Amino acid sequence: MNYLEMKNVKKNFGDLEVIKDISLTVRQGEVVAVIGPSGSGKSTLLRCATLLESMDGGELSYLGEKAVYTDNDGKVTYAGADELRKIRSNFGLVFQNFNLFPHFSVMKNIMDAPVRVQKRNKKEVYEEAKQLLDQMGLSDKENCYPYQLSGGQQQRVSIARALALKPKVLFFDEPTSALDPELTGEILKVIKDLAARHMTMVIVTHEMNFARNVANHVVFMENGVIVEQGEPEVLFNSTNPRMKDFFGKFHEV
Amino acid sequence: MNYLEMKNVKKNFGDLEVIKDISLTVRQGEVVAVIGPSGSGKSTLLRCATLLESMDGGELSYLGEKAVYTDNDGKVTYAGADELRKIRSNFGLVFQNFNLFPHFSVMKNIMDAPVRVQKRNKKEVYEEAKQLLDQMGLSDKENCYPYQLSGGQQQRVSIARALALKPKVLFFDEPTSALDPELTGEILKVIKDLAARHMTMVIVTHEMNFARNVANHVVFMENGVIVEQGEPEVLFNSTNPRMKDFFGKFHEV
Amino acid sequence: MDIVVMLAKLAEGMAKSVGIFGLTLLFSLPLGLVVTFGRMSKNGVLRNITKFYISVMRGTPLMLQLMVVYFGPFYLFGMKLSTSYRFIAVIIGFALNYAAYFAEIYRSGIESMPTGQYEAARLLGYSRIQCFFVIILPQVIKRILPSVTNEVITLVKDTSLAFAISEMEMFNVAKGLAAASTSMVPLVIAGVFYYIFNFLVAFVMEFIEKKLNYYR
Amino acid sequence: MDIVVMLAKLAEGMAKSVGIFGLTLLFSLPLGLVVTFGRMSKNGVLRNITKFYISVMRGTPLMLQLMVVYFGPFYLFGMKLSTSYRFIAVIIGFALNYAAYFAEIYRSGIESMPTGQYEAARLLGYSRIQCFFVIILPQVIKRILPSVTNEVITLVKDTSLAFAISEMEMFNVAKGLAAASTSMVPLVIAGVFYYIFNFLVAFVMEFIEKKLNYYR
Amino acid sequence: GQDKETEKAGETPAKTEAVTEEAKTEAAETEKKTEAAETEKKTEAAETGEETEAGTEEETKSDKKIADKVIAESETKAETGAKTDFKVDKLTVGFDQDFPPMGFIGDDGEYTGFDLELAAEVADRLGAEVVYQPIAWDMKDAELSSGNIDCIWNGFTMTDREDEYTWSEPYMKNDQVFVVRADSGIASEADLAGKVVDVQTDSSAQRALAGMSKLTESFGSLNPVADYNTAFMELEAGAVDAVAMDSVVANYQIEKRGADFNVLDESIAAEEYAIGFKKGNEELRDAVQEKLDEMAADGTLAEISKKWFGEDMTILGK
Ligand SMILES: Nc1ncnc2c1ncn2[C@@H]1O[C@H](COP(=O)(O)OP(=O)(O)OP(=O)(O)O)[C@@H](O)[C@H]1O
Ligand SMILES: Nc1ncnc2c1ncn2[C@@H]1O[C@H](COP(=O)(O)OP(=O)(O)OP(=O)(O)O)[C@@H](O)[C@H]1O
Ligand SMILES: [Mg+2]
Ligand SMILES: [Mg+2]
Repeated sequence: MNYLEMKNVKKNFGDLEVIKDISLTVRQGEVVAVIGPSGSGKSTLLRCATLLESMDGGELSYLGEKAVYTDNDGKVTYAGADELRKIRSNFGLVFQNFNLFPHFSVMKNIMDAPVRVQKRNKKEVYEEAKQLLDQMGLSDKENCYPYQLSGGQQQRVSIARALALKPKVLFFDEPTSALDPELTGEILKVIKDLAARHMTMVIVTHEMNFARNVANHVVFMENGVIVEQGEPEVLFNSTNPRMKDFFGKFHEV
Repeated sequence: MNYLEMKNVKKNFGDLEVIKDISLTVRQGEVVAVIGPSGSGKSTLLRCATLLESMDGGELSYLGEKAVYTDNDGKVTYAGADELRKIRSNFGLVFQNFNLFPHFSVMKNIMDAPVRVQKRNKKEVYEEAKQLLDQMGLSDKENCYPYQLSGGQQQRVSIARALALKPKVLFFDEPTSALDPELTGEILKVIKDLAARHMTMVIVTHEMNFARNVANHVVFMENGVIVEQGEPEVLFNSTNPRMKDFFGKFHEV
Repeated sequence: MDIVVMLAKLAEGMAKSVGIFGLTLLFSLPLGLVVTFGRMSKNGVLRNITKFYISVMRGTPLMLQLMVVYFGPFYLFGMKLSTSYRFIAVIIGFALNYAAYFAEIYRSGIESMPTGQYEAARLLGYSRIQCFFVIILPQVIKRILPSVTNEVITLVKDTSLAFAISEMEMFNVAKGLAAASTSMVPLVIAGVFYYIFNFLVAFVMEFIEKKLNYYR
Repeated sequence: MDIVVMLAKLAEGMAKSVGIFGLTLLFSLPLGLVVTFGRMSKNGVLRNITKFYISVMRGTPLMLQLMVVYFGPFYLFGMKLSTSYRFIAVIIGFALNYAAYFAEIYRSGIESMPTGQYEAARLLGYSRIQCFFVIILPQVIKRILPSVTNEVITLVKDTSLAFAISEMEMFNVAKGLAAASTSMVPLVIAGVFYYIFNFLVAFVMEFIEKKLNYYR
Repeated sequence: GQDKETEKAGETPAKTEAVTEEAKTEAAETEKKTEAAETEKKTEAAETGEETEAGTEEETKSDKKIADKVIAESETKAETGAKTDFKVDKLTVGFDQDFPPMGFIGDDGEYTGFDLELAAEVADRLGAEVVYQPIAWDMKDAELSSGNIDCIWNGFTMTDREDEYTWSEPYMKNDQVFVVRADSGIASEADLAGKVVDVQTDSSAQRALAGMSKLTESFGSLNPVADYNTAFMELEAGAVDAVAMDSVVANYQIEKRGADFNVLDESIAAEEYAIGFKKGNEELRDAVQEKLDEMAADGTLAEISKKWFGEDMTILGK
């Protein structure tokens, strides 16, 4: 089943066309890695998919339900507020700089949205949250505040927070780029675990090796278009000169 | 001639003995590199030598003139204010983070101290400053303000500022660690040039290759003592296990 | 005049001053929030009106504002005033004035919040109102507390301005006592009272600041 | 009352207010620097005295301070006052009060300066005094300008407090006119005057801020 | 009169209330009204805790007396024949608290003073509660016309202000005089040339001086000040050379301060004190005037005057 479908998505910032006609499908259980040079529009694509940025054209749907569509006149229509709310519950996003709520304890960060927004039973949510923290190796941190955690621990809490809402698709925007190499490993391991549990994920990353090892599908973007996409092995051995150049740079560092 | 002589220098911060009985001699025209792990007391040694930090014991002299000495009772005595002022004019220090005066133009940064402090002729100083800027490859920046320069350019201005006072000894405390690799190259080249002109220099650095290639004398510090010192080739091939360990780490990175 | 009588009188004035202080905070703190909403509204007319309101409140002396609030209803609309209106006018005048100051403080706090917090809240499904009151406001309060403290301490002294419309707060009482006893002692005692009042307020604010230090 | 007469009278008051404003700045800005030196002095006694001075100036109403400055010399020391002393007392009171505020602003600015600037200056041979006036102070001024602007704008309105010792500045004139003409027009005009005055001051301060933006 | 009664019961802070004509003629009605007044008094007493049961009782009696007297008078006085009774619950007296001995803070911390004591006695006889409202003197017109106070009773000069207020009969004579320090060597108005003179803003002295441009032009300067206390402090401290003010107040201040001040013999203006009511508020004026006359007749006025000034300085009924 197609969990996420984007069709002919366009996004401009003023005169700057940042996303030019991109189509992308993510199926259930798939792990998609989005790579590409800086400024190519990866983050913007993710922000359009998560409805943080309004689109200037194209279609966006989750599990077959249309969140955005464009009619023949080019008029972009968003679904109603109620429908959007429902659609939003289908996905979660893990930010590059975590964006935990600093005034909430770790536990409250995870529990607040399920309880307050989804109006779920507090006790039940608590049990699940404990399990999630366990899974993230943070069982002893439930009463800590974010400032008391290392960057890697904060990122794991933010993953747990997103998972607590039981999203169908989880997006990551460079989840490790605010971390030093040691902490990076922690997060990549967590994402690998999630992949093993068949979580559907879209990951923007600069970690080529990780993309290669974990993703089922890799998308290479440049200047607002998808240059090439496919299985990792195919892509990483592409003969496209632009891509060879790109990978070359990474090997150098 | 001994430009700098430190004998049995001691420095504590509260209970922490940061410098324990260090003696070091720098001869005219010599380039000394000070290396060692973080926290070993390299910066503190430099700050003692440049009178930024008061010493708790030992002797310090420039060109045979005593700035600090300790009598048999362990009482540390500093030279009088006038004498210290004279001694201070013997050395300059280039800071890790430049410490340029942001409200002065590049030219004023260089000229102000010679004119205001040394009361030298303005025109003459201007000519010399122009020459220094030329030498640093910054002839077109004389009217810029520090914020308009890159880190490497700022560091070169700060070197020129120190040189404008015609010091006998120039100290550097990790002059490149606030710079990215590309800019680091610029500064190391400038220091190499100075070495070629037989400038007497003491350089705290983490750039092992640079220490090896430019210094006549390398000092390896750890825990507030000099573990070993000598010619670079001797030192870098030392059999001391601690040093082997240290160099090993650097090769890894 | 007996010093005890003097102190008792001043204490009465002090009570009035404390009343003005407390009621002003009670009304201006929430009112300031409303003004901030106006100031940050997407509606240009509303935004400009609040902007003007704030600039007038901050650009003219509070004493003048008090007089306008007090006598305005009569001079402008011919309304009869009642005795109890004097104190009400003081509170209205102070609350309107301080709301403007607090509004600007709130705004600076809200604008200093990283957008990431809003975006995270949106992603997690919080409604706009939930997001503001649950996620943003508590953090804003912590951020603006030092500025609020400054303003609150200024308010302690500003209560003395109520004497411009003959409210019998401490400063006015001290003046009257000075006249009756033909000495400066009441003024000096009033000064000490203000000083202590301020000290207590600073102490309380510091306590609140410490309380909020459970997170960073 | 003729509006022209009214305006002429108010303009006179305005001139007085502007005079108080200008002279207060003239004296309090340097005086504040001296107070800062005391506040940051290594001498504990001096430091504590200045600390207390600052807290009293900031902790008690300016109106009270004005009265003490005006009548204090006579009632406390039996000194005979001269007529011209009223205005002098206003200026002394304002300057002493504002010096305390400016001192704290200076101090925050000086303390925010990175030690590297001092160390670089020391290495280059600047004397302590040269270092402070040539290297540190110019940078401090830029840093504190926004806070100074706030304080200066407060001063515009605070000039109205001079009426506490019957100085005929604008607010007092407006009150008198309002009483004589039994209307609120003079008060409103005074409000407009203050508003414009403030506007001009804000404009000038912004200009200075821009001027200092040649470096960062 | 139905709605009027309910208004009273609702405790609206009404100050003056005209009562319908039928009410005045019948004794039974008067009885009822005093009862109403009594219950109201009680509720107010409960609020302020100032008045005792006994006091209320007495007031009720005096209220009856008023009613009787009004009836008697309404027969004799032709011009006021139409309205004879008038009910006051509360008499709010506006005064300048920096103006001893007319109104100021007494040694016990309560407001006191000659005028305030008079006002209290009058209110007492009217069966009304007296409320002392200190005001900023230069705001007295606004306070009066906006209804915050019922009258200005504070050594308030009637002379030259006749048309601006509804006045009671003048009850006291006063001169506007110059007060100087005894050691200043100033003995006459001529000596004031080049000197600095204080005058209270919006005071009658200021008014009087405004018409004497020849004299004022000879001064070094004429300083308006906000209150007499400031003026006296300035005089004492030497900041000014003379204060133009009411002789009644000047004499009291001189005695109280025990300082060496002189009052110049030449008076600026002779004038009379009276009670100022809002223009057109004749009902209240009449009610107050009546009680004052009564007090003049039974010697209360002279008694109070002696208490404050050592002699009877009042002129009412003489
Ligand atoms: N809010 C915005 N307003 C204007 N331009 C924007 C905005 N956000 C992004 N851009 C521009 O859009 C382009 C794509 O930005 P985007 O952040 O999507 O790139 P990216 O691929 O995520 O890069 P990186 O790897 O550096 O994160 C860039 O040129 C950027 O400057
Ligand atoms: N001002 C100070 N007060 C207290 N301790 C200090 C101070 N300055 C330095 N130290 C301590 O002295 C020790 C040596 O510090 P120093 O900065 O000299 O090391 P370093 O060799 O320069 O290290 P790095 O390579 O990280 O710069 C450290 O343990 C440091 O924490
Ligand atoms: Mg990005
Ligand atoms: Mg160091």
